[in-house]
Amino acid sequence: MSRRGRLVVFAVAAAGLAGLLAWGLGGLPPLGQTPPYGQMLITVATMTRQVQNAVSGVNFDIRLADTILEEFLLLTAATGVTVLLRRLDDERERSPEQLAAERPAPPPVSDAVRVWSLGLIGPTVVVGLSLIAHGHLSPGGGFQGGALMVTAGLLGFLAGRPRALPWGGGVELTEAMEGAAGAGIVILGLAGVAVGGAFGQNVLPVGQRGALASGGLVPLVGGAVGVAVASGTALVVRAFVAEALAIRRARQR
Amino acid sequence: MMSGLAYGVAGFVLLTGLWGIVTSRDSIHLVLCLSVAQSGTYVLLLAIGYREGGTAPVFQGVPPSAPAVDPVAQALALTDIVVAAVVLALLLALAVQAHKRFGTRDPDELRALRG
Amino acid sequence: MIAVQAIVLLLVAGGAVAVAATRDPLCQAIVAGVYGLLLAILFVVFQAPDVALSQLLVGGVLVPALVLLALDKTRGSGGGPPLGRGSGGGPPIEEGSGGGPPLGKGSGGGPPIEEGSS
Amino acid sequence: MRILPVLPIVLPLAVAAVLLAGAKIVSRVVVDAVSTATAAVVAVASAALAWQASGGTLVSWLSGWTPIGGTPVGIPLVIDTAAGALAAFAALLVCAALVYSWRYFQEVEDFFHVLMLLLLAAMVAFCLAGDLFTLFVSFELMTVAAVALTAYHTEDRGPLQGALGFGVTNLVGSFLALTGVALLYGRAGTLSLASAGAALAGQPADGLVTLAFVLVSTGFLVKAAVVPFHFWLADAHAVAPAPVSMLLSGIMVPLGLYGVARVLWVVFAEPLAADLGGVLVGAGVLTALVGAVLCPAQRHLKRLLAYSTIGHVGMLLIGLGVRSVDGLAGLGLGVVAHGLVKAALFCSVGVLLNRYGSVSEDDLHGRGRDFALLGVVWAACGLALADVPGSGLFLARARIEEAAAAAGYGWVAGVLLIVAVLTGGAVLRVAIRVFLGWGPPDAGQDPSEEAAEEEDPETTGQRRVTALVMVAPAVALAVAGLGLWLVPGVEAAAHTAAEQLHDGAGYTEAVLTGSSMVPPAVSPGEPIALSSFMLAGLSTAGAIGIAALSLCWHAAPKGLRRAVERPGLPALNTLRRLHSGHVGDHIAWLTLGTAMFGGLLAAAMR
Repeated sequence: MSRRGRLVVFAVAAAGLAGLLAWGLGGLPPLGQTPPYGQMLITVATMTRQVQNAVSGVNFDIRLADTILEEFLLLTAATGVTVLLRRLDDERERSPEQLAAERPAPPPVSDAVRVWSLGLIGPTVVVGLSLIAHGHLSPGGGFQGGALMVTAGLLGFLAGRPRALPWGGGVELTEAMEGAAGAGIVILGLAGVAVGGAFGQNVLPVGQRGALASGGLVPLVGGAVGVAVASGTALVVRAFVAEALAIRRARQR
Repeated sequence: MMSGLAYGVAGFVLLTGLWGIVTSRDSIHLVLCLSVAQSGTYVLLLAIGYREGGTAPVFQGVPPSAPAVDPVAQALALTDIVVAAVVLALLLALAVQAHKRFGTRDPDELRALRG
Repeated sequence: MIAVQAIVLLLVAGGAVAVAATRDPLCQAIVAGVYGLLLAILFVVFQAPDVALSQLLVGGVLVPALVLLALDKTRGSGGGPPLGRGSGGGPPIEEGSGGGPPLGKGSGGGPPIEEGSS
Repeated sequence: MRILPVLPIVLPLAVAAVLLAGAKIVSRVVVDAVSTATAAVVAVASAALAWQASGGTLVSWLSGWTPIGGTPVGIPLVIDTAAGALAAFAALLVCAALVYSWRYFQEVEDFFHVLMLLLLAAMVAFCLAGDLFTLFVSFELMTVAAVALTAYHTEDRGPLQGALGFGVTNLVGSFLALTGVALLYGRAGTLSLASAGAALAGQPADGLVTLAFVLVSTGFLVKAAVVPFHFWLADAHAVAPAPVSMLLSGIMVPLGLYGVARVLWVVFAEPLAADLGGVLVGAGVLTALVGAVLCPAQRHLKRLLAYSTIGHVGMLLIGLGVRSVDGLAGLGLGVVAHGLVKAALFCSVGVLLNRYGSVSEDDLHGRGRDFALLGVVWAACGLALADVPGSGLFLARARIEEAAAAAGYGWVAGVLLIVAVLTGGAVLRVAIRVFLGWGPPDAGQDPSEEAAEEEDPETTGQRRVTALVMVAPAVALAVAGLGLWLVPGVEAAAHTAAEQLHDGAGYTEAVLTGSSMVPPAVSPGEPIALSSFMLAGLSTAGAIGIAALSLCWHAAPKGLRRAVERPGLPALNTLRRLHSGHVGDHIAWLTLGTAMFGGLLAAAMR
């Protein structure tokens, strides 16, 4: 279709869909009333499982299956991005040294950026670890903590420290961590089967709500998710910067 | 009134993302429009789970019996956000590789397949 | 509270239009970062701190960073022959000439990636 | 055995994770063996589940959260015969594809196996999930794994464009589906399929329920490539590596229909009982015709097969649209028979590509003369697609026809005949031209449009030696597809599966109260009517005729050719031009299709 034809088709379609959406969304209960399922899960998460953060209780225990699939979605994408951005034979003909010689040198990183970035890495990592560890107690958890760890890696990259992102043998190590975290979540789930229960069933004492060791498996699943998110995202970012990193290292040599 | 606004914004964001995709002239722009379309679903989920006068579903110093917004809708939105990031990364990689092979990011110029 | 919610909702709607309507991907990456932050604010207003935190990291940091990296890898369109098979059999040149100014600091918080392109 | 219900999902996930972590340190043989064995175990476990479920639906509550006071807390896996059998079939095809890839990619990286196992886990999870959001997440996992596999050959252009269109279209579909899920959550206040169905029962459908159904099923119908959501399919299936195309066409596309069937009967059966009208049948007829007409117009073999898949999806959707147990039984048989035959065909295309370095019918003309075995496979599959009496697809078509006639759509028999004649004829034409070398070497229809594609042989070196493990799956799949009817009990099993899939109330009962009913004893299927045999004979003869006609068309009288081509070719070319491979077009059509689907349902409710 021509650009115009496409727009005309879409305009007609979007008008129709907008009408349908108005018709359907109008049937929702007014804003401010919540579905009863959520209220029930608050009770289940906080009373039965002694998890202070009900969202973590839902994600890492009651609806664990969704989270497992989602972690493997991340693993799939990390694998997929690695496959898509791998260097192919026709690109390997020229070494990073050649490429470095051909290209203009990058502008130098200013000292202010360097210092600030390096200075922020430490606190970022600490906060990330803390988010992972306290996911069952306060807002945060494996997702947020894992993503924050990768942000620390990006800061290091910004400061001209490419080793903040996985490199060389570190890539395989990160892949191993990603695989181990994925397998770890499945093993945590299988613990329930081992004691004669269902997959994902809690096998640990739930403790007292608010304590660090509470919520049964929830903190452990959160930790595994944190490792999976951090290593998976790091692999994705690394795939995007691999070439630039190779050239930068060649230049430094 | 507020209901209409919240649900309406969710639908509007979804359609806006679709409009961006349809009219896009750049595959990276297109991928970002896709994530805009997806963000409509977060807004809808959180609007459905919102409770008037409720606290966040984190019971730090708040008794669990206190009225709170829906943790399930939030858990779903959280998963949805991770899905969105994952999908964005994969499609960006495709766009980068397609640029390498076609020499352009314009979808109008991707002409390997037709008929 | 209601007024705040309404304002943020309208800002999000406007932000979505801005992201879709910004045709230059470099500007769009920055607008998308802002839109990500607006969504995070919306989630705070809707009492969803967990979601807001992830949105802050994903929408405000990871997405713009990935887009900037992707842009960096695809700069200089038209600068050289594409690598695709059947494109005339020239040597696989990675086009590194044309592209805009190098992405450096100040271009929206992206990492200062070097090298012309590819 | 409490592990059994989760085993088909978590085993491939765990093996994929371990392979990602440690595949670099073991040899390729080990990776091949482990992943193939995993798929085989999943197939056996799923089949065992299906067998158990034929005595009553199995429900397994993950994390041990059983319902409290009849309200679901956690996520159930719900296994009835249809779910288990589809999962087993998916695993079987993955197993065949993995055996085939032992020798297919010479320099395959372990990532291929990881992605294949993740795709398998996603498909199985999609079959077994009893929760709306879990359906969505497994649907996304399926899409992401399949997109990455489609683009596996990143050095070619086609795979990148095909994967981009595939990814964007399917993801937009899944966002629409998620919007529908959110609407249901807002109305029914639950995410489990069973209790959502219970909550919606007893009220007439209003705007919200109708829109929720439209959005959720649009998401699934995009995966199923129903017109006008189908534009991505031919591009993706034509460029994916052959073992991946086997799965995409063989099982992933029909899974979209399974998703629609599941939500239709469990969640929306009551509110939408009367209103669905002919919308689904109409969409099925349109899909069948578009696929059937475009199939013979192709010269790129994988693209030809992809359009034939669209044609057959149309047939299967008709079986779903008549909304009877018999129609569903025909649908189930059709999914298996079509999946086997199509996988065999994609497998053979891969062998051709490996041996002769091309997948263009014109390039391959006459070059297959020294490979009679593959020619026989190809011809047999062509006959199977033409519904030769006694084949699996014949049985499926006969049952769908009967069900359609019972629902007042007797005329769809004509549509199904067209599908069989055109798709079977196209495949037979290829068999004759490639393996016998008859007919003119260049069929001469607009070669310009096809020439753009080149493809990598995917293997290098020793061309002429075709490994046995590459041909064996093709032969086995073709034999299975043709002989499906002869398998004792297959019809009874299909009926049990259809009965359970159709019994939404029984599903809800099993999930919410834990008491699963034994499905009624299946009446031994009525013998297939003589008229069906005659129709099948007609379609087989027609397919052979079409193949013959296209071979000697160049020698036909000029007047006749002009009389046919003058009105025919421009129409065909217009239809082909609509398939522009442009992502923006895909999404514009998708939006239009959604709006029309909703508009038609709204109109039917008046």
